[in-house]
Amino acid sequence: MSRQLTGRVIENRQIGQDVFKITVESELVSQNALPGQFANVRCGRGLTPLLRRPFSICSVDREKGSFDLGYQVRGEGTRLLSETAPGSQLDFIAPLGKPFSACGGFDRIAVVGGGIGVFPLLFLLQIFKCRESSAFLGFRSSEQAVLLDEFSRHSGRLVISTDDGSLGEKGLVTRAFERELDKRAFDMIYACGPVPMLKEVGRIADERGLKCQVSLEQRMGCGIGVCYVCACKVKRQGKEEYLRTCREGPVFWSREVVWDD
Amino acid sequence: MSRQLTGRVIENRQIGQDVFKITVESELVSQNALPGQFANVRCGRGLTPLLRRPFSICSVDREKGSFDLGYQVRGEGTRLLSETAPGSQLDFIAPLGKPFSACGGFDRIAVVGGGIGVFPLLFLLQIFKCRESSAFLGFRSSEQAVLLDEFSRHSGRLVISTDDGSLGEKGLVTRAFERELDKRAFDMIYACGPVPMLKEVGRIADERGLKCQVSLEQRMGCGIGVCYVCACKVKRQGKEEYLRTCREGPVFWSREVVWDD
Amino acid sequence: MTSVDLSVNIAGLKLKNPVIAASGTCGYGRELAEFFDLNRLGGISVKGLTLEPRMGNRPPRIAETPAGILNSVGLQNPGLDAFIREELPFLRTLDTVKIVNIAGNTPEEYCLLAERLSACDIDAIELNVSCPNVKEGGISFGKSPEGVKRIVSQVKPFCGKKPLIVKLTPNVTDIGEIALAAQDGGADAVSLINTLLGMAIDIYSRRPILGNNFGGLSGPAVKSIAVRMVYEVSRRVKIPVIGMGGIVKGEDAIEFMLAGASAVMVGTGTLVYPDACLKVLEGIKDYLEKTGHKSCHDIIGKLRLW
Amino acid sequence: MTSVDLSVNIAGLKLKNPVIAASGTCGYGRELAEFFDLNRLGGISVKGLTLEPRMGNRPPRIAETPAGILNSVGLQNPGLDAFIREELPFLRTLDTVKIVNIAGNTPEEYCLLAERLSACDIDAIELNVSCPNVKEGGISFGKSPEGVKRIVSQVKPFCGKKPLIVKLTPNVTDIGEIALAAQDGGADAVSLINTLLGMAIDIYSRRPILGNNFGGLSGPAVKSIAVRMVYEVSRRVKIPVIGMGGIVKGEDAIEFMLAGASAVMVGTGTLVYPDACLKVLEGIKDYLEKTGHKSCHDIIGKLRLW
Ligand SMILES: Cc1cc2nc3c(=O)[nH]c(=O)nc-3n(C[C@H](O)[C@H](O)[C@H](O)COP(=O)(O)OP(=O)(O)OC[C@H]3O[C@@H](n4cnc5c(N)ncnc54)[C@H](O)[C@@H]3O)c2cc1C
Ligand SMILES: Cc1cc2nc3c(=O)[nH]c(=O)nc-3n(C[C@H](O)[C@H](O)[C@H](O)COP(=O)(O)OP(=O)(O)OC[C@H]3O[C@@H](n4cnc5c(N)ncnc54)[C@H](O)[C@@H]3O)c2cc1C
Ligand SMILES: Cc1cc2nc3c(=O)[nH]c(=O)nc-3n(C[C@H](O)[C@H](O)[C@H](O)COP(=O)(O)O)c2cc1C
Ligand SMILES: Cc1cc2nc3c(=O)[nH]c(=O)nc-3n(C[C@H](O)[C@H](O)[C@H](O)COP(=O)(O)O)c2cc1C
Ligand code: FES
Ligand code: FES
Repeated sequence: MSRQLTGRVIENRQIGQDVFKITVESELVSQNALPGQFANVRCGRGLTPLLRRPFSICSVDREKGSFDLGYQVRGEGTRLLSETAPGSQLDFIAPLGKPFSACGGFDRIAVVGGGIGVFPLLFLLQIFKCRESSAFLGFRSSEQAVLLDEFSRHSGRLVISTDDGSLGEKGLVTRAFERELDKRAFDMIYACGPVPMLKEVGRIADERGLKCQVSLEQRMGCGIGVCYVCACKVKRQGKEEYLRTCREGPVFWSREVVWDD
Repeated sequence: MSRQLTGRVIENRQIGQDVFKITVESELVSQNALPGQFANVRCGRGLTPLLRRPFSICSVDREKGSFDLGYQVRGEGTRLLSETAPGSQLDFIAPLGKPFSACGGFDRIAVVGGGIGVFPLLFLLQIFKCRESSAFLGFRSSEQAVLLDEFSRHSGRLVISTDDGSLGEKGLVTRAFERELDKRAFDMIYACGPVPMLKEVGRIADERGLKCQVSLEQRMGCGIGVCYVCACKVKRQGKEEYLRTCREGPVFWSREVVWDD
Repeated sequence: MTSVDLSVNIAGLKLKNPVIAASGTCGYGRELAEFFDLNRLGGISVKGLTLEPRMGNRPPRIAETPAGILNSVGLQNPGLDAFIREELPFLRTLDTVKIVNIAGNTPEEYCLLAERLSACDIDAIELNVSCPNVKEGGISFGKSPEGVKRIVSQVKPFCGKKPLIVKLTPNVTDIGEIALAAQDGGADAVSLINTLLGMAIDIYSRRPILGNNFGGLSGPAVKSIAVRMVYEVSRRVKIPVIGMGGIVKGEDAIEFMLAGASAVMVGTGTLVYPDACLKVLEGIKDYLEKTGHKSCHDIIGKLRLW
Repeated sequence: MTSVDLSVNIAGLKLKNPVIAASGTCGYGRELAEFFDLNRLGGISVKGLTLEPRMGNRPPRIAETPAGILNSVGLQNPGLDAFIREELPFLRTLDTVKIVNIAGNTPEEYCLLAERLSACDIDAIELNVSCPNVKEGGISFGKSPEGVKRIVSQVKPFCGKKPLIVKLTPNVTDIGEIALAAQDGGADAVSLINTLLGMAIDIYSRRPILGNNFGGLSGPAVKSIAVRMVYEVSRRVKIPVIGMGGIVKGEDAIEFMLAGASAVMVGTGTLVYPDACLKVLEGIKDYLEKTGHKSCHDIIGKLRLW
C-alpha cells in the first residue's frame, strides 16, 4: 500500500549531462517497493508547478532504509528537484503502480532500456534473481550514459549503444538487442524507454513469441488512480479500453498495448 | 532613475521576532537612493507569488556599495525572501518613489516610527544632517524592537514605547511624541508606520502647525507608476484626487492625505 | 473533542461537515480510502456516470497550466450497470453522504439514470450539465437558462426522494440567471463551478497538448472566478449553493462559505494531496475556533461588501 | 542584424513586430520609457481614456491570486482634453504604433472620443467594451452580440481613417459570436481577452480585498482560457485578431500566434518585469530562428488540431 510520505534527502547529485540521482530516506519504500513502481514527487513547494512528477524507483537500499530516483532535468519540475538540497524533506507518494512481473519462473531475462528508461531496469536487475540476465542500454551519447557500473555489476552481460557512437556500438539499442536474440534464448523481456523503442522491442519479442513487458509514460494527474487522466489504450479479448497508467500500469504486457493511439 | 537590477545578497539575517534584514550589493542604489524610497523585490522565482514586494530602503553603505532592507515575515513573499541565501542574486527595481523632503532648512527634526515603519526612518537619520534629531519608535513588544543601536547612534534622542511595556514606556508612541512636543520645538516631523499612528501624528503636527511628512503603504502592482492600482487619496487646492503611492508617494505631506478613504 | 459544530444541511441532507470530494477527482472512493478514512468526509461525489460505458477521450488528457490544470478525461466510466454492480457495494459501506454525478446524451438518458439511481442506496444526484469535454456532457443543456430549466424539470420527477443538485458551468455570461433557471426547474441545490474551457499548445509540434484539443481548467488559478460566481449565485437563488474551484486549503473554503456556499467540494487539490479534503476540513475547523465561532452557519454568506 | 522578418500587418497598420504593450499596464508610456526604448515595441495601447476625467475606484485596487492578479482600477484617467494636452506630445515622439483605448458611458461619448481622436496623431482606436470594473466601462454593450454590433457600427463612422480595434470581454458564453458581431459592425480588428471577473475575500475582516468588491483577473492564470478564445474567434472572423491574457514570455506569445493571433499584447507581465514586452519579443525571435522560420506569418494560425 502506497502512502503520502516525506523523507529526508540523503544525496542529490548529477550523474550525467542533465541527469541526476536523488537518494531519499524511507523505510517503507525501501522495504516494499518493487521494480517498475514509481514515486510521485512534489518538486516545488508553491502552486507552480502544481502537480507532482512521477519517477520510477531506480534502486533501494534496504539496510539504510533509502531509495534512489534517477531523473533528467527537462522542465520546471525536474529543475526544482535538481536544486533540492541534501538534508531537506522530500514530499512524495510511493510506491505506486503495478510492478514488473517477477522472474520467478524465468531463467534468462533481458532488459532493454533507452535514456531515462534505464532507471527502473536497474532496480529490476538488483532484485530479480535469475540464472542469466542481459542488459541492453541505449543512450543519445556517452554524456547521457549513466549508472554503467551499477548495470554491469547487476547484469550478466551489458551491451551499450549510443546514437552517435561515442560509447559502445553506434545505432539503436533495438538493433543490438535483436542481433543478440538470434544468438541467445530469453524467457522474458523487460523494456523501458521512448515509445518508438518500446514498440520495436514489442514487435521483436512478439515475432519470436517471447514474453515482454514494457513500462510506459503518460502525463499524470494524481498518480494514485482517482483522476483517470493517464489513459493507456490496451486491447484485451479483442476489446480496446483505456487503462490507468498509474494504477493498472505503468507496466503492461507489450502485446496488449495499442501503440498507435 | 530607477532600474531593473540584480544584486548579490551579502547577508540576510533575523534581527527580531519575524523581522529580518537583508543586505544587497548595488552600486547604483547605494549611490542614488534617498530616504523614503523603496525597492520592489521579486521574492520568489516562479509564478506564485507573481508580484514584486515593496520594501523601504533602510540604509545604504556607500563605501561597500550595498543597501539594506528590513522586513517582517507576513505571507508567502516575505517568507520566501527570508529563505534567500547569501550569495544568491536578488531581483529588484530601485530606487523607487518620492523621497522624504530633505532637511536642508530644518534644524530640529523628529522621526516617529511604528513597527516595520521604522526602517526608512533609520536611513533618513543616517543621511539628513541637521542640528538636532529625536526618534520616537513604537513596537508591539521588546521582541519586535529592532535596530535600536543603529537608531541611538544616528539620533540625538531616542524614545521607545511598547504596547505591552516590555521595553521603554508602555503605550502608544504617539503619546510619548506628543508629550515631548510640549517640551521641545521641532521644524519637521517624519513618520512611518500603521495608518492610525500616522493619522494621529498628522493630527498632532497639524494642531501645532508643524510640517509633517508620512510614508504610506498601499497594495502595489508595478511599483513604477504604470498600473495605477496603488491609489492614495489626497486633497490639493480643495480637490480630492487619487495619486500613485509608488510614484507621487510613498511620502506625502500629512495635511494633504485624506485619511478616511 | 471539538466544540465547533461543523455539520451543515443541504436540501434535506445532513452532512457531518461541509467538505465533499468533487466529482472526477476521487474515482469511486476506493483508491482514496487507501489514504484516509472516507467516513471523515462530509460527502463524496463520485466520477461522472453515464448510462452506457464510455471509453473517454484520447490521451494526453491533462496539461499543467500556471497554478492549474486542464483536463479532458471525457467522462470515462463503466456505465450505470457496472457502477451499481461493482462500485456501489463499496460506497454503501461508507458513513458519508454519497452523491452520484450523472451525464447524458439526451434528456431521456438523464431521466433513466435518475430513475435507476433514485432506487439505489445513495443520498443525492448531481446533474452534470457542464462537462466541457464531451458533446454529450450536458453542456448543450447547461449554457442557456431555458436549456437548464427544461432538463432539470424533466429529470426532477425521476429522482424520487433524492435531492437533485445541478452542477453549473462557468462558461456563461450570467451564471446567476442559469442558477435561477435550475431553481425554477426544481433543483434542490446547485454546485459550481465546473471547469473553464481552455487550451494549451505544444509550440514545437504546433498541436494542442491535449488529445481532445480543448480541456477544462481547474485548480487555484480559477478560484477568484469561482468565488465571484458563488457570490452572484447565492444572492440570486434560495436553494443551497455548493462551492468549488481551486480549493486547496481551509482558507480557500472559508472564502467560498463567506461568499454564500453551504458546503464546498475539493477537486484538483486531491490530485496533489490525496488527503486534501481533510486538510481543508482541518483548516475550516481551525478558522472557526480561532475566530470564536460555534458553527459553520455563523459564516455562510456572511461576506459584507464595501 | 536578424534575418527573421518580425513585422506584421493589422488592419492596414504595419507593426515592426507583433508585441504591443496592453492598455492599463503601461500608463501613457513615459514611465516605461525609463526602462527601455519604447521604439522597439510593435505598438503601445495607452491607458483607457474617457471623455471626462475619472478618479477611479476606491483602493485597494489590486489583489494577488495564484499566478494572477485581480485589479479594480476603474479607468482612472485625466480625460480626453488633458490626454491630448499632456500625454499626446510625448507619444507623438515615439516611432511605434500608438493605440488609444477608449471607454464611455453612452454611445455618444464613444463617438465623441473617436471623432476627436481620429483627428489626432495616433494610429488606431481600441474600443473598450469590456472593462469589468466600472458600469461605464462599456461592459453593458460588450456582453451581447446585438450590443456590440450596435456600438461598433455607431462609433466606426467617427473613426475617420483610423482602424477600429474592438476589445472583447471573456465573460461571455460564446465569444466567437461576439467577435462576429464586432466584425459585422465594422471593426477592423478585435483584441482579446480583457479580464475575467473575480473576487477575493479577506477571511478575517469578511470583506472583499478590493475596495470595489470585484475585480478583473489577468496574468498567467488565465492564459489557457485566452488561447482557447483566440482560437475560437480567429476561426470565426476574417479580421485580424490581437491576442492577450497571461503572456509573460515568448513561448506564451507563440501559443497565441499559432492559435490565430496576428499580434499580441502584454499586460500583467509588465507589472512584474517592466521590460516584459522586450523579453516576449526576444522569445518570439528565438523561436522563429530555432524553428527555421523567416517571418511571423509562417506561424500565425498554424495550429493543427488533432
Ligand atoms: C510512470 C513514470 C515514470 C517515470 N520515470 C522517470 C524516471 O525514472 N526518470 C525521469 O527522468 N523521468 C521519468 N518520467 C518522466 C518524468 O515524469 C517527466 O520527465 C517529468 O514529469 C517532467 O517534469 P518537468 O516539470 O521537468 O517537465 P515539464 O515538461 O515542464 O512538465 C510539464 C508537465 O508535463 C508532464 N510531463 C512531461 N514529460 C512527461 C513524461 N515524459 N511523462 C509523463 N509526464 C510528463 C509533467 O509531469 C508535467 O505535468 C516518468 C514518467 C512516468 C509517467
Ligand atoms: C512603499 C512601501 C514600503 C514598505 N516597506 C516595508 C518595509 O520596509 N518593511 C516591511 O516589512 N514591509 C514593508 N512594506 C510592506 C510589505 O510590502 C508587505 O509586508 C509585503 O508586501 C507582504 O508580502 P507577503 O507576500 O509576505 O504577504 P501577503 O499578505 O501574502 O501579500 C499578499 C499581497 O498583499 C500585498 N500586501 C500585503 N501587505 C501589504 C502592505 N502592508 N503594503 C502593501 N502591500 C501589501 C503584497 O504585496 C501582496 O501583493 C512596505 C509597503 C509599501 C507599499
Ligand atoms: C480530472 C477531472 C475530472 C473531472 N470530472 C468531472 C465529472 O466527471 N463530473 C463533474 O461534474 N465534474 C468533473 N470535474 C470538475 C470538478 O468536479 C470541479 O468542478 C472542478 O475541477 C473545479 O474544482 P477544483 O478546482 O477544485 O478542481 C472534473 C475535474 C477534473 C480535474
Ligand atoms: C491594472 C490593469 C489595468 C487595466 N486597464 C485596462 C484598460 O484601461 N482598458 C482595457 O481595455 N484593458 C485594461 N486592462 C486589461 C489588459 O489590457 C488585458 O486585457 C488583461 O490584463 C489581460 O492581459 P494580461 O494577462 O497580459 O494582463 C487592464 C489590466 C490591468 C491588469
Ligand atoms: S494519474 Fe490520476 S488516475 Fe492515473
Ligand atoms: S503600483 Fe503601479 S502605479 Fe503604483
